[in-house]
Amino acid sequence: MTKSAISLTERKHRIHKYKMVLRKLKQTGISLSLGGGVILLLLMIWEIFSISGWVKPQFSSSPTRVLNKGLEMAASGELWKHTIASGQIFIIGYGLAVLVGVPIGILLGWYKRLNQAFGPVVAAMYTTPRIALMPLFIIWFGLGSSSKIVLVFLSAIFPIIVNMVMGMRSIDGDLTKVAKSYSASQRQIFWTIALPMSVPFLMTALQLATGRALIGVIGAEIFGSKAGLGYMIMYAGATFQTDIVFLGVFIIAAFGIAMDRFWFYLSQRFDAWRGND
Amino acid sequence: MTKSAISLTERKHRIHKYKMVLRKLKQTGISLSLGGGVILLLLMIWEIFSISGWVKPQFSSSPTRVLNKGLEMAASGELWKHTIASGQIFIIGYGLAVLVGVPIGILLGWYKRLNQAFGPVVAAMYTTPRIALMPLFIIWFGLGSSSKIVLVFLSAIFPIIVNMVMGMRSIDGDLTKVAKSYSASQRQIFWTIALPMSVPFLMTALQLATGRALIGVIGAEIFGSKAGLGYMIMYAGATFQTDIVFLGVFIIAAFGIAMDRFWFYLSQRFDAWRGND
Amino acid sequence: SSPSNVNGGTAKESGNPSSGAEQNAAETKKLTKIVYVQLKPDLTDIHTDFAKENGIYEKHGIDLDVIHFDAGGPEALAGVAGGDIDMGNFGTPILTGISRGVPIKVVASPAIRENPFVLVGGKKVEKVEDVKGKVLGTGALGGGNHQAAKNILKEYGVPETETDLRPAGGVDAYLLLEQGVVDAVVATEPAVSRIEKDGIGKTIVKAADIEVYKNYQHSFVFASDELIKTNPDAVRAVLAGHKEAIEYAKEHVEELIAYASEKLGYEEDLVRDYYQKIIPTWIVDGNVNVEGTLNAFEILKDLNELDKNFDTAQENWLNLSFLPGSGK
Amino acid sequence: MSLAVGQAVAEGISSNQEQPQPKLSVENLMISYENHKSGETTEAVHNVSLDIKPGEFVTIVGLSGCGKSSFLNAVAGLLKASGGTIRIDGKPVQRPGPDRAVVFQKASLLPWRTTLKNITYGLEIMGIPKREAVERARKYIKMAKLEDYENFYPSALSGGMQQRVNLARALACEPQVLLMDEPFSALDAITREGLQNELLLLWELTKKTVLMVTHQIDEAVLLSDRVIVFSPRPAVIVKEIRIDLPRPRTPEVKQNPYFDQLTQRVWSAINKSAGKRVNQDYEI
Amino acid sequence: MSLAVGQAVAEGISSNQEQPQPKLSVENLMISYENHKSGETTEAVHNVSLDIKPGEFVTIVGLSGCGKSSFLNAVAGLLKASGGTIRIDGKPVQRPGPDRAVVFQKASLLPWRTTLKNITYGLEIMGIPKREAVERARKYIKMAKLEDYENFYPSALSGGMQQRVNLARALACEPQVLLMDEPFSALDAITREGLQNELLLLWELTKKTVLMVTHQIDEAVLLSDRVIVFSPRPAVIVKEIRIDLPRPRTPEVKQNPYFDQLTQRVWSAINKSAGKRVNQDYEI
Ligand SMILES: Nc1ncnc2c1ncn2[C@@H]1O[C@H](COP(=O)(O)OP(=O)(O)OP(=O)(O)O)[C@@H](O)[C@H]1O
Ligand SMILES: Nc1ncnc2c1ncn2[C@@H]1O[C@H](COP(=O)(O)OP(=O)(O)OP(=O)(O)O)[C@@H](O)[C@H]1O
Ligand SMILES: [Mg+2]
Ligand SMILES: [Mg+2]
Repeated sequence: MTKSAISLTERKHRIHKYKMVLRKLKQTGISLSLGGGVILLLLMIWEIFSISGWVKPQFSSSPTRVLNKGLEMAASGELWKHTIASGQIFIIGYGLAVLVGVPIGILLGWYKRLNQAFGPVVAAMYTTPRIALMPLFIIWFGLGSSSKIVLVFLSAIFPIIVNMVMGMRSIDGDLTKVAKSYSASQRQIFWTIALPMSVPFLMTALQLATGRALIGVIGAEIFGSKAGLGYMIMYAGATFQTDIVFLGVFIIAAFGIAMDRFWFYLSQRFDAWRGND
Repeated sequence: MTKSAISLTERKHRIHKYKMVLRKLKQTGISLSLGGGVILLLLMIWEIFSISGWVKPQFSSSPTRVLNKGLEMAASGELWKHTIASGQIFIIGYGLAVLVGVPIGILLGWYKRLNQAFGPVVAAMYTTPRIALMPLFIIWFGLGSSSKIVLVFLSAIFPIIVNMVMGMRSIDGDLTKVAKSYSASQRQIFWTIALPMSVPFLMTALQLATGRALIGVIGAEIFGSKAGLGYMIMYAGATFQTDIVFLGVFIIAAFGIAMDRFWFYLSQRFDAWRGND
Repeated sequence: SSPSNVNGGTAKESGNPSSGAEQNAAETKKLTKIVYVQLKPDLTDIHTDFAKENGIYEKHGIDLDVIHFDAGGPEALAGVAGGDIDMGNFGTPILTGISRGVPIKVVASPAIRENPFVLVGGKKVEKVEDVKGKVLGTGALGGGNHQAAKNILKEYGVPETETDLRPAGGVDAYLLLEQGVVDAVVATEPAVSRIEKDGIGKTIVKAADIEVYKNYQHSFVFASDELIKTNPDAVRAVLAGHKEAIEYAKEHVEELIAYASEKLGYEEDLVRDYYQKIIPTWIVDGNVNVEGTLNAFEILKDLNELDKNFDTAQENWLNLSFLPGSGK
Repeated sequence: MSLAVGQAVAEGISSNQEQPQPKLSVENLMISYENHKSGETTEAVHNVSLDIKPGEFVTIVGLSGCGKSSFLNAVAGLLKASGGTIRIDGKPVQRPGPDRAVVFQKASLLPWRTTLKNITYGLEIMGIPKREAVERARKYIKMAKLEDYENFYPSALSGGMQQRVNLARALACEPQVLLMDEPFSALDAITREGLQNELLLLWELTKKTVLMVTHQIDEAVLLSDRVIVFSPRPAVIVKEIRIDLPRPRTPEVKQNPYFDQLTQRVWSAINKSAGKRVNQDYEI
Repeated sequence: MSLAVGQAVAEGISSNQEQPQPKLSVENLMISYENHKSGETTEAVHNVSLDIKPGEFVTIVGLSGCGKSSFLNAVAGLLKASGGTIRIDGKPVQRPGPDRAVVFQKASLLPWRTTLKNITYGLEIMGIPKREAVERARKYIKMAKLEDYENFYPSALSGGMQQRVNLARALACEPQVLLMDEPFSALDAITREGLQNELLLLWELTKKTVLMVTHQIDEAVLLSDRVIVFSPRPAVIVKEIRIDLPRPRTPEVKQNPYFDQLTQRVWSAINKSAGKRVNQDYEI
């Protein structure tokens, strides 16, 4: 191996790396521009409708009006107040839902008897209209953030449980057999086989739960709040400030999109082993 | 093969069939009694709490009170009126969500570019607080059943889309290769490979969507209703008739449990090929 | 409810400063924090916020923590049951709640106590009878708006079943009518004025004018039994604050108009018109129309919204001993 | 045998036939895999050309991992070649077609279909009426000795049975070109010989064009007209051996001393090509 | 050879050894599968008893679908027998244990783990420190000639490579009893012989107890001390053939005429047992 030979290999390798990075950038670029393009298009149609006067701005707003309002409220710091308030509720409620929901889902999916015993209760709970129980939550958990966190938690936990149950139930018997043959404990089987296999289910769970939790935050803040995006939306709705309503909706949606893409790319990463096509 | 030999085989076969039926019955019995047992236990704890006076009945009701109320309202026919009204909204909204959501989810999961283009819009929509947009729905779709159906539809469609996208994305490459090797069209690949493989995802989707749709029905009936379980619950809630609130919740939950078990057994049926352990 | 809860339990001495404005006051005087509930922000009680921001309640040693329940009265009363809410003001759900055992008492009237609802007809509705076979939009299910609609129909002999009576939740009456979602709507000020100004519809009948509502009180100020028991002085202080708030608002009408139109997003002219009409009718002393309230109980009973067994004896629902001027 | 010795002269690197048109013609085929993450490429097949006449039975042998499956998959149209062309009847093909059917190295059965329904799968896709499909499938089920397992799901079949279903599935399509990737590897000697025999009979009858991968040299010699020896990765053709044993063949042909001679020839070709990889320790 | 002939007398249905304690002892094993839907049962193994001494190398041969894998899985503790007992060192076992490791018939690799991480899998489960695990794994990676593919995911490996990873995974655990289900079936002759040789060396060194299923009779004879012939389903032992070729063995033993003789003996035992199933058409 002469010096030039090494440098040749290295050069080749580097060139390839550059190519890869470029390709990845291109892919991401296409992806972003496609997704962004569609959204931009929708926003443009909306703007045109509102400029044309076909719809009244006091209840349809328009993207530019929303943007202006957003800048104004961001400058005054009000927007951050609401965003931070909601963010806290979201993070705690969602985090708890993941921490509690994933193990519950796994247990119910893993042990048939447990599912038979508690499946119906879970089903009863996830079909129960939370909104009807809000008075109870308020009585039990007060008007502070606890009752809001509970609502967010309950909104987010069920897609997690249901998806994880199904994920556990569709695990490949062959691979569990491999694990068992090395006398893996249930715990080890779970970590080395069940969890990696149920990644698509987990991803779906986390994705759906994000959406549910966000909606839960808004729903919760209708009750006795003094800050938060839900409060902002509701207050604005009650006082005909449609721009602010849509500003709130936009912020939530933007966050939702960001989270969705995050889970999407994450699940793609976990799927690296699936090979190239 | 003498006559007795045949009848021996047949007898054996029959005995086995009986055994099977018995075993199935036993299994179902265990399953039902476990699930029912847990629920009964919870109801009993509730009853005891309420009899003991630790909680005030005006907000907590009690199972027997709910039962009495239920019998009373069933006798007067009022209960059926509400149940039927809600049932119609549910069936139409849920049905539409399945009919529209499954294909959309499949398309987005199947064609990467479509997902890149419309994934963000879908994400934006499923994180958007529907409740904030209800005034818009009412203005667009009126106070009749359309706006309710739209709300139920929108509540139910997103878990379906998200699950189906993930289902499509986790399809086994080997089997698609088999289908392709017989020059199966995309359509054929979908029907013969993608759909059977994504059954667990579809089941989860349908299961979650049931829950969402039921909650959507209740949420929708707050607006512009004259009947329906949501109407009943809301009206009762507003006038502190907690027994009726819980009666409504019970009916919804019972239906939710029934649907959940239905999807559970259906998914088990589809999994027959997974073998016995 | 545990006393360690920030909002929890009854009113308590709050030495800990919560926000900038109150901090200054806290230095001079210990404020009693009162969690006070109202429904969605509205012209009918925005003057409370206005007064609060101008330090009226602090003068009385009260840190008035106003929270809004867009969702309606029942959840707010659940807050009382949970021990989080000390006082508040809104409509008849207070009476319904009391009848079903929510531990509160009526302690005063807010500035406006009449039935504020108005039946407004669109293009095709000239008189009450015209709503037959048409869509009549109302407010939240079980709310005062819905009740008013039912009673108006009753008064004019239109069976409920012959109209399409539909609760439209929080959707603006103006929009409902303008967009043709409904043919008639039960609305409050200032939406009624706006509707008439823009020629979208006209007043058909005011609920306050119909027979059942002639002698009637719709809105109340309540205090929780817990607060009444543990800190009656605080109730007294709040009601004194209310009185002064109304007086302050009367004296600073232009500022109030600017404040309200900014907070609520109405045009100033509309707000001015409204206040010019309404301020003269404001009740300053907080007195309760007992007879009118008993009538309200009856109406609720007729609508099947009240517990049939409820005894409307005054001690079961009323405590006027905290009103400014009434002796201890 | 004089016949055998005479024919042996014809052996060597692919002599240009004056035959009209090959059924399958592969020209300068290149296959390489790219690892999207590390960016490294693995070259599997390097510049391979191969013509197969209509009705010819060709076998590929070579070391594990040398590129046989890759080659077969490319011919099947399941893998995009990075260079070269594949022609069927002179027409370039890039995608799978009903003219070809593949017996996969992994059984790759549809787990939710029973044996019968797995075997009718290809026929279903081709739009053949159900009755006819079932009839045809039954024929091959019988051939694969799976009559008793028609209604078993793959998870209840033994490894060898699964492989037989895989084989029957492809045969049932009765394609013009049959591509088989180690179709008998999981079978015991008796079942294997039975199926080899059936395949021989079928082939004599229908004169399909067959391209097969196998590790069993005697199998290659018994069945084929030509044995192609691939080098270790990246695969190039290192040797072509014409198998001019008389047709129709029966397993008895193995007693023919020329059979052993041919086997030896294939063996030494593989050995030679593998030389660079074989460890000194166990030179054979 | 006189030696060979002399030894041959010892052959026959399992002679009662006076050996102290078998490493693995199977007594009256019954295995049947039940189809929960149709309610039919498939009996796979019928009353099989088998003792294996410590350090013995035993091979099972039999027709496809006869019950070999079922038997192996039961011994591994992965399948609940419907009757009989399995003992390791005299103690009954019902579940898998670290004393046994299985080379599966299907490679069954964890698709999200690279070659290296698949091979360390068993070690990880056993709680062996990472460094040591990797070191051990590398040893077997080298043996399986997979050095260049350490970081490949299974989907990027050829069929034969996957099988070698499967083999290396079990070997890396260095279990007392090694259970192998057709470990070399997807390998070409050269790779196979290389691995057979490695296995022989390993076995001579460590004297593991080995139970292997194979379809290659020469492989069975080359490697084992005893060859067990299973009947078609439900499997019963129809013959046990003691392979008394001298140890240590090298592939050269195949040149020994006694090797052929043994092979023939196994062959005819299988043939005889299969008789009832083999079609007249291709009697061999
Ligand atoms: N899970 C199962 N359910 C029902 N039957 C099964 C199951 N697994 C195996 N069988 C049946 O048991 C019999 C023996 O299968 P087994 O896998 O043990 O065969 P084998 O000897 O390993 O065959 P091969 O050489 O083809 O791998 C077969 O008839 C098979 O159909
Ligand atoms: N999807 C893939 N990505 C990357 N490399 C691959 C992929 N598939 C195969 N390879 C590599 O290509 C080479 C050839 O593989 P191929 O499957 O064609 O071998 P083979 O000759 O069929 O081997 P075997 O006899 O073991 O089946 C191997 O080195 C393998 O690692
Ligand atoms: Mg291969
Ligand atoms: Mg087997």
